[in-house]
Amino acid sequence: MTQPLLEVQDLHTVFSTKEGWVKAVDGVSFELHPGETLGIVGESGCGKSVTALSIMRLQRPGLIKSGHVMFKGDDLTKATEDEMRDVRGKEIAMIFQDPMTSLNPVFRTGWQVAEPLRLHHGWNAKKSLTSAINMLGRVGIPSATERAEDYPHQFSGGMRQRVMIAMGLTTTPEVLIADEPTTALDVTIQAQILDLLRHVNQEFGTATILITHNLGVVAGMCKRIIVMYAGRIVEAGPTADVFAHPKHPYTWALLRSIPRLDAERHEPLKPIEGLPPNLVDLPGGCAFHPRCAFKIEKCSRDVPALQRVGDTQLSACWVTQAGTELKGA
Amino acid sequence: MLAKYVARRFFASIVVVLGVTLITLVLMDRTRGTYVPGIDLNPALRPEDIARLRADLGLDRPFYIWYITWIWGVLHGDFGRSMIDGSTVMSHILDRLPNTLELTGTAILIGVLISIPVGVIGALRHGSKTDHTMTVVSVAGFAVPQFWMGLILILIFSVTLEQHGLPWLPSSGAYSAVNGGDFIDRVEHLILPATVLSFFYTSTWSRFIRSSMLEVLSQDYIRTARAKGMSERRVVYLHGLRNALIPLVTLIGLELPGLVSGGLVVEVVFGWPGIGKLAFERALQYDYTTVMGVTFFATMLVIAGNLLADLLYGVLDPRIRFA
Amino acid sequence: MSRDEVADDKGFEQFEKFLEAWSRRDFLKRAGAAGAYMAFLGGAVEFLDACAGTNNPTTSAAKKGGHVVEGNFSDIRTLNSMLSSDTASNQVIGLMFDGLLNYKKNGDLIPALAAELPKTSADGLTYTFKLRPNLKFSDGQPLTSDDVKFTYQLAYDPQYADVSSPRRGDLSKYIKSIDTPDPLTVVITTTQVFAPFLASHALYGILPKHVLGSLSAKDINTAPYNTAPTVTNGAFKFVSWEKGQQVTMARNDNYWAGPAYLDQWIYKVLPDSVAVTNQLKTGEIDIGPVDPGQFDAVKTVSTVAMSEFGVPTFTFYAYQLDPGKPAGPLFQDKAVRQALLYALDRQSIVTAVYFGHGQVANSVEPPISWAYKDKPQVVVGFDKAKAQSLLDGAGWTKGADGIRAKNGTKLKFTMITNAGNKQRESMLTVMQQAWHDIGVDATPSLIQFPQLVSQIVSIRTFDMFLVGFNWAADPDVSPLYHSRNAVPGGFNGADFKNDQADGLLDQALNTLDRTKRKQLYGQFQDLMSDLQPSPVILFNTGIYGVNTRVQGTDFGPFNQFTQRPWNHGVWVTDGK
Amino acid sequence: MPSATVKPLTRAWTTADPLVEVSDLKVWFSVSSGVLQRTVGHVHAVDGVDLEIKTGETVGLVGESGCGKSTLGRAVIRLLEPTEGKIIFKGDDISHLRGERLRALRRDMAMIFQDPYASLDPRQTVGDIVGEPIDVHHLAKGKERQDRIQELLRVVGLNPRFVDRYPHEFSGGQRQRIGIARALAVEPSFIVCDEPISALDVSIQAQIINLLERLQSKFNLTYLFIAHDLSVVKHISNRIAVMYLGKIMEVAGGSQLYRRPRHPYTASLLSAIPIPDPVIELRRERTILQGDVASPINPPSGCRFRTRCPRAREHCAEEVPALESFGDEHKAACFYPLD
Amino acid sequence: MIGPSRVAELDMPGAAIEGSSTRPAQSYWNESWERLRANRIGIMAGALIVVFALIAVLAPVFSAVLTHYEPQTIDLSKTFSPPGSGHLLGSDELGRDTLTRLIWGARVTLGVALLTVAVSLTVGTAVGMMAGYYGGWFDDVLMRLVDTVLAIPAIFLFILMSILFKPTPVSLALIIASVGWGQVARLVRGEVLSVKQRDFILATRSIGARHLRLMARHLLPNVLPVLIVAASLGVGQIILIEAALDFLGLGIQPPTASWGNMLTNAESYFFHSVWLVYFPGVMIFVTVLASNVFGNAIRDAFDPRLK
Repeated sequence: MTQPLLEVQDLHTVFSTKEGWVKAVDGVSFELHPGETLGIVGESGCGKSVTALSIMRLQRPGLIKSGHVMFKGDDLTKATEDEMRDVRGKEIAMIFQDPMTSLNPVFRTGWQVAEPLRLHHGWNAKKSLTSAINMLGRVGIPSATERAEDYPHQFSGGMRQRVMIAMGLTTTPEVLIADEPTTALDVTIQAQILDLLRHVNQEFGTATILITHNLGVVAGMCKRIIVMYAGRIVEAGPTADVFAHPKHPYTWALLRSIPRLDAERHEPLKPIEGLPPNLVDLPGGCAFHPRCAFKIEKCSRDVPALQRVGDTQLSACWVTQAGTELKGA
Repeated sequence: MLAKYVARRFFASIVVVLGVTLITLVLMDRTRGTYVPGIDLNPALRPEDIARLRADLGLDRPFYIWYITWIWGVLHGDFGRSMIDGSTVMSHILDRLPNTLELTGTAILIGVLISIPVGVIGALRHGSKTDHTMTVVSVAGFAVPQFWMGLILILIFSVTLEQHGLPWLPSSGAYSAVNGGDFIDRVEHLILPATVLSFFYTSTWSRFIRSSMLEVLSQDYIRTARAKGMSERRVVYLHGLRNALIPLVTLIGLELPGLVSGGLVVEVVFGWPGIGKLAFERALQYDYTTVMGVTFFATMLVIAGNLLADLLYGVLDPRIRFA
Repeated sequence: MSRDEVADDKGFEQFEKFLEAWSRRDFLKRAGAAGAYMAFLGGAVEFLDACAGTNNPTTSAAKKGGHVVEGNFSDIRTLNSMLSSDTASNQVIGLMFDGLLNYKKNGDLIPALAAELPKTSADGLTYTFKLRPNLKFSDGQPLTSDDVKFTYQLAYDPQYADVSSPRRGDLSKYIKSIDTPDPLTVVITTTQVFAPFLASHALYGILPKHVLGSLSAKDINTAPYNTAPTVTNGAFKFVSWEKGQQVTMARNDNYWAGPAYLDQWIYKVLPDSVAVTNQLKTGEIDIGPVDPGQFDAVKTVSTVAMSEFGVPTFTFYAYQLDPGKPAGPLFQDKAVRQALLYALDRQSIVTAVYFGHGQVANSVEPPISWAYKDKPQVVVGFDKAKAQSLLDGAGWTKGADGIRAKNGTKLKFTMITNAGNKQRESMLTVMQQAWHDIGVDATPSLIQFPQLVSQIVSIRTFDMFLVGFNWAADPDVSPLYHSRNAVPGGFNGADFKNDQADGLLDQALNTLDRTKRKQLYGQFQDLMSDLQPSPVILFNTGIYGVNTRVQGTDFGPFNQFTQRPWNHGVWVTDGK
Repeated sequence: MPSATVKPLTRAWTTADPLVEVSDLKVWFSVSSGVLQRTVGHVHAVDGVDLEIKTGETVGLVGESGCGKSTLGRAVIRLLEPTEGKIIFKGDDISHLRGERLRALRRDMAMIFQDPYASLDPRQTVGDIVGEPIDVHHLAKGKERQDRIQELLRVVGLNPRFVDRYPHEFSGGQRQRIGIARALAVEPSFIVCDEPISALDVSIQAQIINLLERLQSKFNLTYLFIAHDLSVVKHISNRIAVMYLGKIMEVAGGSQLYRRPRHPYTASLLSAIPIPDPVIELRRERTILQGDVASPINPPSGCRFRTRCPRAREHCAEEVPALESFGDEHKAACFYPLD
Repeated sequence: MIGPSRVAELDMPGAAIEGSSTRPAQSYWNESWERLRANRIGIMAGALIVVFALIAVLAPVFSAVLTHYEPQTIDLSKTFSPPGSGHLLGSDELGRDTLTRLIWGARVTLGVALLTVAVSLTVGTAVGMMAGYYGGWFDDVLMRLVDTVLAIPAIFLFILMSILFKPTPVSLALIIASVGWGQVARLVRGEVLSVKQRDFILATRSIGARHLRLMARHLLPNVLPVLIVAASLGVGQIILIEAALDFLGLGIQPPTASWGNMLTNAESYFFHSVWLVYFPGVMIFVTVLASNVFGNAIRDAFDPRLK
């Protein structure tokens, strides 16, 4: 294996609320290798976005309590704010869920796309704008020269997300973190953007972390995925293996609960009963155990660690770690 | 497109102008009783003289006739003559307007210059001691009656300082009676009234900017800006403030009529020869034409202010387009 | 000073009726104002000496140059002497225009543009004026009898009927013709013998015919000259009028009495009496009228000299005497009217409300007037017991609620005055309580001045009003007390109608001999002190603060704002 | 005035007839501008739609945002007044009902909304929300009303003790259940489900889908199920209508549509939907539509889809294709359909 | 359709979904109240206003028991008594007791403020609600009216109306409210327009609710927080407006005491009787401050985001 480009080690990010500390990210560790696309899957509030923001040290008002983010040998959690600024937008770029609100409405898109170049390369307005227009063209914005003069609101949602991607790519970063990049878009536009991301990954060799709640999206995009639940990684492994043989009851149940387009017959769905956990008041032991069909007594007592289960996968489940196969009606 | 928009707004505002001036006139006319503006009690005046004066002023006719006549004049650029002193209403307005603009303009400028940093700092450090202090000051700022603050300032900075042989500030008027009117002199006269007036603006606006800034700083594009790796200063003052100022512009635009009326109390306290004071004095003397002229003018300013706010909004916020 | 010598003759018994009690400041709420113009004094002369604030001109030390800033509350309205009717305008006009005659401070007439006091024909109908030779306007053009005639024509000649002059009523009534046999002679023929003619009408500032003569009557009303009189004949000439702020005047080198010492005289508009006090202290103004309430505050300032003097102004209240009006029946009985006055501790009012700057009135004539009768037939003092017994005697008995009633009618009424005049507001409050003590239910009510005016002169549905009145030098008081003025537009708003009073007033107006007149007015004062149709509470005083650097001012009862024959002699010790 | 219990049904209508028949329905919104608010154009939100919904079936309505599917849904239950066209409900023309008759109609149809946060009044308790239809139509009072509310809550899987709570205390899924309880409270026969699950967490969506299915079979409800997620629609619907820019492009049974789409738009829509199976995803051939949806204010001439259609030819711009039958209740509006 | 009996027979899996069921019901109002209670300064400000209001209501009791003076009692022999034995807070130019007049002045000043707020809110809410709810030409007409009212510089209108109507506390309140309602109407209309967008309004319509129900049960409660904040901040503003009108001579007329006219009246005596200036000034300042602080506290309580 190559040296990982980015290595997250036992990351803990907490938020202070009226009701106490919330462990939004609770001991997350993973690696990202050059050029790969890593999927992080989970429901809202599972900590996937906070993990991404923590890598960029943009988790405010949250607090990185412990852990390391090693990027090309440097620990980003120890970096000064100035050093972080050099990383952000230059080495690691990030795009967000809602392209409607993620672009500043009062500046021209070209100017905004060019901004990282001015910031990080010190280019002048003209040079950076030329480069930005070039990039806009490459992400599929027709007549980019003219459109660079437009304001964000004059673009459709899909086009805006392309602008966001262009903005992230201008400085040819080594890592692109895409936080739910297609959630706010229509399926046909989602397909366009996903296609673009694949293309970007190939053309620029940018390692990508794709954060999404949509299992279908990661299935088509990522070689490796991480499944998060309540601030922890519950399962990780090659996408094909995880989908074929989930080693965590949550992954297992999730796959069975969503309707599939290719389902031949109408079968009732198998929902995951219960509610997603309240992060302020997590159940003891495995956070998933109140909803788990396989739970054993130990699950409500001890928190399972993420361990290798099977050849390629990691799972944090007492049941599968004990060798039990996940099967059900 | 823009011209068309402005034109349409203008026509829509005619109703408002007519309404406002009519209300003004009715109020004055209902109160006046038999009193004829411009004449003091003077036993030398015979009833027929008074009747002639009334006729000259058009007061023998029902107010709606008077109103139509007045509107007709206004349409021809003639605002009539003051019922009190016979000079043209326009000359009164033009005489007073520069003073009013000087005072309120300065106050607004000071208000903007102080309230923006104060508001921004409050937002950036919200919850901090600095924020609390500034909040207390600004909340206290509009708890003080303006006239009261004016009087206290006069007592401290004019009378008391003078009596101790210290440099002091003039307490009334827009410039010195003798050889006044040069820049330094005008500034000296401006300090006290502008302080009172801007204190009010600063208090209001700094609160406003603070909340507007807080709102903006929670927006997604601020996160984007940070993710681009720009300094916090650039994030706040370029990406944040630019957006936070948009509503402020509206607020200031809406304050534009305050250019005329907002300073009324301050003008009275400091004997500042401005429009507000003029309107106040003339209203008490039933100088119909002058009051109507000022009201008309002030209403136009309200409308212009609203329009300007909208237009500026359009300039500052590219999402707004006029159609 | 030459002027004082001239003024020394026995002046005419000239009368001016001058009714500016509700001067313009009353409109402006900022009211300390109101006190300042209407004021009275008892023993004016003593006061003047005692105060020593005024500085008699000492020619030897007089320096040329410098300026004086005079502060006041109202802006001017016009600078055309024939159009002006308000005190502020008249005051500024007085600085820039002389008339044929002027007042001494005791009200006696002295010649101004006229070389001497006019000759009166035997029938008392014709006045012949001789002008001083070589009179010039500020632009160097000669001032002749033509200019005088033109000035008066504006207010009496039918050809100028469209000129909105407040003098038209009197002048067109009394002037028959004006002839100018030569450039220095003006002959005014009147229609009837009218004692106050000269005092009232010989003082108007003379306007330049060569500037205004070509204008039509209507154009004169709106001539630019009215707001910027380019050509003047007084001690000062016009420089600028910054509306709402100040009028600036400069020395007129062509002035008949010689150029003034000062370079500039500035009339500055101030917000209120507190501002006058403050600015006298800071020296921002040199001269200003001081509110009685501010007297002590100014007195302690070493740079300000105070001058206080009696003025022909009184404050009175009037009963509704028209029996047809709601409150009319209450006051028909003289006993009620007297009783109410007996119940007022007027000395306390003078002391507390006017801070001692005033004098309790026993008469309807001002004490500074030659016609004043110190002890009229009835002197009403503060006597609560008498008030009670008078009311008891008149059949007004106290009910269970403590309010007196007679035949089921309660002695209950509303007192109105204009809002914004602090002393009057306080006085109503004091009256309310004093009368409440004797079982009378009086409610104060403050209304805006124009509404008060309407009430007094035309609507007249009031129960009782309180207001001030300002008289001229002449003792004629018929505007308030003659039944002919109890008509719409007339000032006898109380509807006081008494044949005896009418007779005395008419007789006095047609009598030129001062001794006889004085006797008639004495009888009138006796009559009024008994009838008390509208009791006078007190006479006010005028108070001026003058910076000690300013010399040569000489304020007095009749040289207060408009007529100041000493204007050109004012100088400043520091020459600034 | 018909009382709440007397339905405005007069003609003979049986459950064998279509419950809802929509013909040539148009709903336009005027676009006004300026202070004088002059109409400068129209949004052709729904622009000539024919649709039939049989009693007891679920018709799925899919399309991208802005295609008019929500507008159509709201017009069908008369929350909007149609600009043109007819809506027949249980044999009665309800296109232009007003006043009390419309109010009476509300007892027979209901709606479930997308956003479980915005669709519940934050100032009301659950009991108020669910009880409101009962109050509005005077269905019950006092104790009976309380019982009814509690039963409704139980029906949708909520603890009846929650009646005194406020919506913000619930999770998205629970809130959606409250919304469903409210819809059931009027005892409707027809419910428009407007994207009822798209705002919910993935693990919760299935709960709601199952609940809706269960309720349908228990109460013999008829659904118009609006969603942008074709896989969900396919799962729950008997038939699916695909909308694009105010028009229906294709109607067919779920598997029919998946296996053999006729309209190019349907085909590309299907291909755009990711399937949670990496094996299939790797093998899939994708037709990626270029560009964005055109403006509904000035929709393209002829076939609305032609601007993005890979098969478009000149003729498509000239004439509007009508829905044509491809047998077995399969209809598509295309001049050059797929085989 | 679904009768109760049929509901009962349905047995739903998953019916056991529960939250942490021991918590008491938390309404929006309760939560806001909790947040407000946590704001000690805000609560103190609110309490201060309540105390002043109580003093105002009980003015006759206070003047009888505490000060032993009537507000109108004149004693010309004891003018300008400094604070101390005879007069707790001194006496004024007519020898009236300052404390008594302050207490009675509270009645007028707070009364005017509260009445103004009440009238403005009632009229403004009605107009704004109807304009926002019904929309269309109805909205146009009403809002044009509001525009007109708001286009007259308020102070001019106050001046003109104060000249027209003799300013008694009630008429003064109506005068100030004549402009205040316009602002409220705009505010309410804006809120209604935004609330109207939300799906629960559509949801309520979909069950056949009438207009009145929508407005009273749904729009009003959702607009209420804004109104409460406006009311609280309004009290302070109106006290200031009233004081300014007093200063211009167009407010409450003497001898009726209001804090504003006591302050204005005292202006002339600054040099020798500073307490006359001091006390009404402090009362105005403290009350307006309390009203602003309380208003802000309520706003923060309702909308903690912006704190």
